[in-house]
Amino acid sequence: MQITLNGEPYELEQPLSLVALLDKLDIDARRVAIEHNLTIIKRHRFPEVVVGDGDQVEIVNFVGGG
Amino acid sequence: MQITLNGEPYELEQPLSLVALLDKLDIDARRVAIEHNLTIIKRHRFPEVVVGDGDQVEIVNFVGGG
Amino acid sequence: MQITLNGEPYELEQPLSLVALLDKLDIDARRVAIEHNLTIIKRHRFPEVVVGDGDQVEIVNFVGGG
Amino acid sequence: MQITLNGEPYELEQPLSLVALLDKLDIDARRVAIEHNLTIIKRHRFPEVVVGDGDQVEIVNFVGGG
Amino acid sequence: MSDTPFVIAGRIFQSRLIIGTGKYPSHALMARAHEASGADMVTVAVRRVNISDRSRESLLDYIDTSRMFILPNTAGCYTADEAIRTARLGREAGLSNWVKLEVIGDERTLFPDNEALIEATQVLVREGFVVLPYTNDDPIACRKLQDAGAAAVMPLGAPIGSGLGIQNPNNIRIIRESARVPVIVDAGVGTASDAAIAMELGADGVLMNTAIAGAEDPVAMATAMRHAIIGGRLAYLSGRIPRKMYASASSPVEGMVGR
Amino acid sequence: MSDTPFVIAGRIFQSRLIIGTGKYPSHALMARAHEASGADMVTVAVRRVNISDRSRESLLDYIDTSRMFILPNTAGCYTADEAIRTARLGREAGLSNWVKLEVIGDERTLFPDNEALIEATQVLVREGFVVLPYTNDDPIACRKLQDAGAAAVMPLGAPIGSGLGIQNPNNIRIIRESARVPVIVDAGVGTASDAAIAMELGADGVLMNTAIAGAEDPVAMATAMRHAIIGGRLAYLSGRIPRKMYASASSPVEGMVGR
Amino acid sequence: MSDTPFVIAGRIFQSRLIIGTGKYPSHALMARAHEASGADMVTVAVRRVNISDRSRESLLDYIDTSRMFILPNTAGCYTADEAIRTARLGREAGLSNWVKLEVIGDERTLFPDNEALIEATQVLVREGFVVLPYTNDDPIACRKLQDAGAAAVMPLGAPIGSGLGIQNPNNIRIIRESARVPVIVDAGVGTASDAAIAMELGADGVLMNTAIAGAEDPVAMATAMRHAIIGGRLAYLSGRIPRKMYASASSPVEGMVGR
Amino acid sequence: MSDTPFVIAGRIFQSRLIIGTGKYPSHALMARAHEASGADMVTVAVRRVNISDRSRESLLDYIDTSRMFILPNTAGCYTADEAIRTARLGREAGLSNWVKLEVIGDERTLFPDNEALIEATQVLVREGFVVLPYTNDDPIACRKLQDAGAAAVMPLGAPIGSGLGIQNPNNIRIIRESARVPVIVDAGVGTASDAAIAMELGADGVLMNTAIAGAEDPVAMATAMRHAIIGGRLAYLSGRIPRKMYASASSPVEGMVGR
Repeated sequence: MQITLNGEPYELEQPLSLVALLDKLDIDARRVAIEHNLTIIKRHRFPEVVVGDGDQVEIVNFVGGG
Repeated sequence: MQITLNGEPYELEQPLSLVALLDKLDIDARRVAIEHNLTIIKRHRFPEVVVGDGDQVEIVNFVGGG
Repeated sequence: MQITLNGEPYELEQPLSLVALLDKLDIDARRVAIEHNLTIIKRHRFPEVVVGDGDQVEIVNFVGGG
Repeated sequence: MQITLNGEPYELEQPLSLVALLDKLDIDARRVAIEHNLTIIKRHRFPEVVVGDGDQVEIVNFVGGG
Repeated sequence: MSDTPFVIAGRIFQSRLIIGTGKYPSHALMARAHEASGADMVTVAVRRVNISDRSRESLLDYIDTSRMFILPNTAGCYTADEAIRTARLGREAGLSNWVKLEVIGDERTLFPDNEALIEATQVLVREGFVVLPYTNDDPIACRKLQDAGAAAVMPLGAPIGSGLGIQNPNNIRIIRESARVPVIVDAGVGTASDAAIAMELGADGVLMNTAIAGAEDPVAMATAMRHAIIGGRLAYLSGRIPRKMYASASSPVEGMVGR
Repeated sequence: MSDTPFVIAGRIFQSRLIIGTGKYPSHALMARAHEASGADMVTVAVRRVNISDRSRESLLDYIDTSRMFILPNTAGCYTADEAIRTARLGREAGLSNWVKLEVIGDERTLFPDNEALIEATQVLVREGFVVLPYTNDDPIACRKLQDAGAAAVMPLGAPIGSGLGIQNPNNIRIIRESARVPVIVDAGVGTASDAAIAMELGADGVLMNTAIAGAEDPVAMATAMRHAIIGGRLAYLSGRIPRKMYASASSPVEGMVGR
Repeated sequence: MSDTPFVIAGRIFQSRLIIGTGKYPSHALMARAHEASGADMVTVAVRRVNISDRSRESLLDYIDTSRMFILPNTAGCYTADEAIRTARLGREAGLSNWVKLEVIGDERTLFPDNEALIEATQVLVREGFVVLPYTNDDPIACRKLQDAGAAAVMPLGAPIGSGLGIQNPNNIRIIRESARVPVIVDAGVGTASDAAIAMELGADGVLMNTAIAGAEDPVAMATAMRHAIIGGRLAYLSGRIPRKMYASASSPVEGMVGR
Repeated sequence: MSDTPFVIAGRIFQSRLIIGTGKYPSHALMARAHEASGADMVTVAVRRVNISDRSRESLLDYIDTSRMFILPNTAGCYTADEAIRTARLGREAGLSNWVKLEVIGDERTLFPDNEALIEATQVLVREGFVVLPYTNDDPIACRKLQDAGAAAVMPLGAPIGSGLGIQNPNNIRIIRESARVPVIVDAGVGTASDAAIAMELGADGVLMNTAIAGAEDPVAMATAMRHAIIGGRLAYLSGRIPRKMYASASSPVEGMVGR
């Protein structure tokens, strides 16, 4: 199955919770915000929200800016 | 009967065409534009458009401006 | 006898040393500079230099300036 | 014999009047000013003033400037 | 030096100077200033006829409409609706469908309300008006006015009547670089050099009223402005020398006597 | 508006623009720029005749001396003696006793050495010269030059050839207020508005070379400068409007429709 | 001299200097510049996590969030929707509901699209955001943003990263006079005096990034800016002397020796 | 950022700000302003003791001479002789051989008479004085003063007490580039940013009196100036960003959400 992650196609063996996805991606959950199919997901809901085939996921964090 | 002419109350004995009104006011029709009850009246229609009791008439012309 | 003190005529009973003059004027010697007949007098010579009739004396100090 | 003409050495067979010199140099006398041994020579004296060995001659004219 | 003609909405103007008709000591003096300025377009305001006092002579008696194009404005309007209504009346009172569109946003600065201005521009363009909007020196607002169909954009140089000159030359330059319609600096000019600077920045024209009407000698100032506009435009086209931090001699450095 | 004539040492000039003859792409182009500028005084440098190469045509072949007054300069001189010597040669080469006096103090800025300048002015005035000294924008130096007999004072606007424009307008204004002789802004002008600003400050004239000769189109820039000088002068005489921090409407505030 | 505290949306800031986190040679150098600046609010951008390369260390590792308040921005957004979406993500990524709202209207100038900016401000304010919009120096746009609920208005001094300084001081002054919320000059500062000038015009604060991050020595420039902001603010509060056209002696004129 | 110490004639000063003692509402307020400024050198004038009224307290009672170096001036002198005479008296009244040398050329502008100034400098240097001459922004005059032995050159930024700020930044920059002695901008500063600009141009120090003494709150303005001098100096040393005509983003352009 395939999702769109930050605008790029990304392969998954099976559906994953956001926590699991972040874990797989080695991303610290406390530093990011996630949009799942255009809906922003509160951090406390990362364990329960599951990403499946065709989903769009945006994972953002803070970078240097003015 | 009374009309509102350029924002001020104005007395008329009887209904008048715009041409007659301008004539009465000693105003050169070629130099003004007229709004009758919020509708702009083309100059060629001044003879046929009649002003009656309670009507609102705006008669404007050009003055110095920047 | 009369001297010119800071541009103004000034009466003296008799010749005076600069020290005596400053004393008479109630001026602290440590804070002023003195020009006697266009010659600047070092402070240590105030006791020995005597002001006589017709002499010109300038006594200056520091005032606010930019 | 040699003169210094505008700062450069210049050979002459024999002494020449300024008129002759200008002629030899193909210079229009009406357009230049001449300094002969640091003395400015009026134009009317060009025929009589003679340049000899070791003399310094400056011939100047107008050029573009601001 | 051949310049491109000054064209707005297909109409060619001989002068790049557009002037007003307000605040002159007298109509007669205004007429002489107009003559001296060389302008062939003047702005006028649309106001109620004074019913009680008909004595006052008409402004138009003092404008040679055979050579002067009349540009009615919507000065004093604070909403799109007011401006649209005034523009329509101006079209009837005059003989053209042109309008200098003003929608004021603030009484003290007389700066434009760009949102309302864009909205009014869209409406009037649809009605067939040739719209020349007075705006501020905002390149984005100018682009939107252009997209809304404005025949030209007229950014201000400084507040109306302030005489402060071009406050933000960089913005005028940027607006000129990106605009596809004529750019006319409207308002803020105080003296001749201000007008020249506007033209040197690339403005296609300058519109002014107070600088001339309010001068001690309006006729002389009108003449001054005529020259400043021509001079500034030519300087813009001539390719000025670059600015240098140090000097460079204008006379030859060689050939000095006695060296 | 009647202006006082532009008079230096009793001689009346039609134009308040004085231009140079240096750095033009060609003599022919220079002649056309001179024509376009309207100037009736031009500056020239005094240099050694090129002995080795007589081919070069003479500058004077391209100056209509019937309408152009020739003002020899002492450009490039770094001492009073050099300048005096050059001035004397210039007098012989030309037909007048006028000189644009330059005594340069520094190669990079070409700023004047005022001490030497004043000294040379005194000597040359005694010799009957009409001296127009190029100085900096120092009111005290200008007063001393005037006291030394200078026929005019010519403060710089910016370094020669820099095109930076008037760097210190306040000084030019002050010099004009206190001088009894004509004040001619010499050097620093880069474009038309710079010249207009100089005139608006009260300068009696402006002298420039590089701004015209170095422009991509010298003839067009010469025309631009002619207009800028006239416009700036008229603006100075016209009594400009005061600068205001806020706006003041140029159209009537009463008589609005629907109020 | 006791100053009023610098308060935005009820939050007190110790420093009137707000700085960015972009374009530094290294995170370590940024941290030292932040320390030197004395600022207690920094802006950050919201961007996609780099999935392929997880090596890059996190910006937040170099910001002492115990003393620095984090202000996420919507830089790079060209529509109200993009900006709103980015603001919401920033709120989740961070710990506050503050946003520096940018809706860019043009790539070359990075000037704001005020219409879209006002619209986005209304939406975000309704959602409980504390909105600090980056706008241009238009008093009318600033008033509308304030009316839309902006917690402060942030007019630009010059284009982002241009270092041109305050291009239109008069507008900043006018905005400050009429605004009821803090006015923060955002963008355009190039050096210390630019920041001082902004404060002397009455700005409540200044936001900058490139002027510090892009300097040869960011830490030293950050220190310079800290002093400039304090100095400029104090000068604004101190009641500066009026400008005079002429001199007035600072030493007594009487009591001269030998007169 | 380590700066070179501020050294004049071998003496190190902690502050690059030098301030005056004239025109304060009271001696007590002056003392507090001095304290706030951080300056360690103050200028004083030399005047006749008031014989008739001995009540007036002495200026020196309000200057902590343990930390403040006293610099007597020759303000008000119009000839070299007057200035030399006053300098000699100042040396006797004080404890040092330093003098701020002024030879005024004109009452209205208080601009220097450079010829007389150079002459007086030569005489006083021969007599062992450390001479700090107040001059105008003329690089040539500054070079001559340096050659005459001046320990520093002090070009004016604008007329004394005018508060106009640096009128000709280009000249100050040029003077700094060519001088081998410290360059101290003396006179003309009106507010903090003026002082910062002077330092950013490369000035080694700034001398001011009226800007502080004449402010509504001299103590606050003195503090403002202390910060402005430090900030301006650091900015000069930090390598400011270049000025650009257009914007350059300070946040990354890639990584936008939803693109």
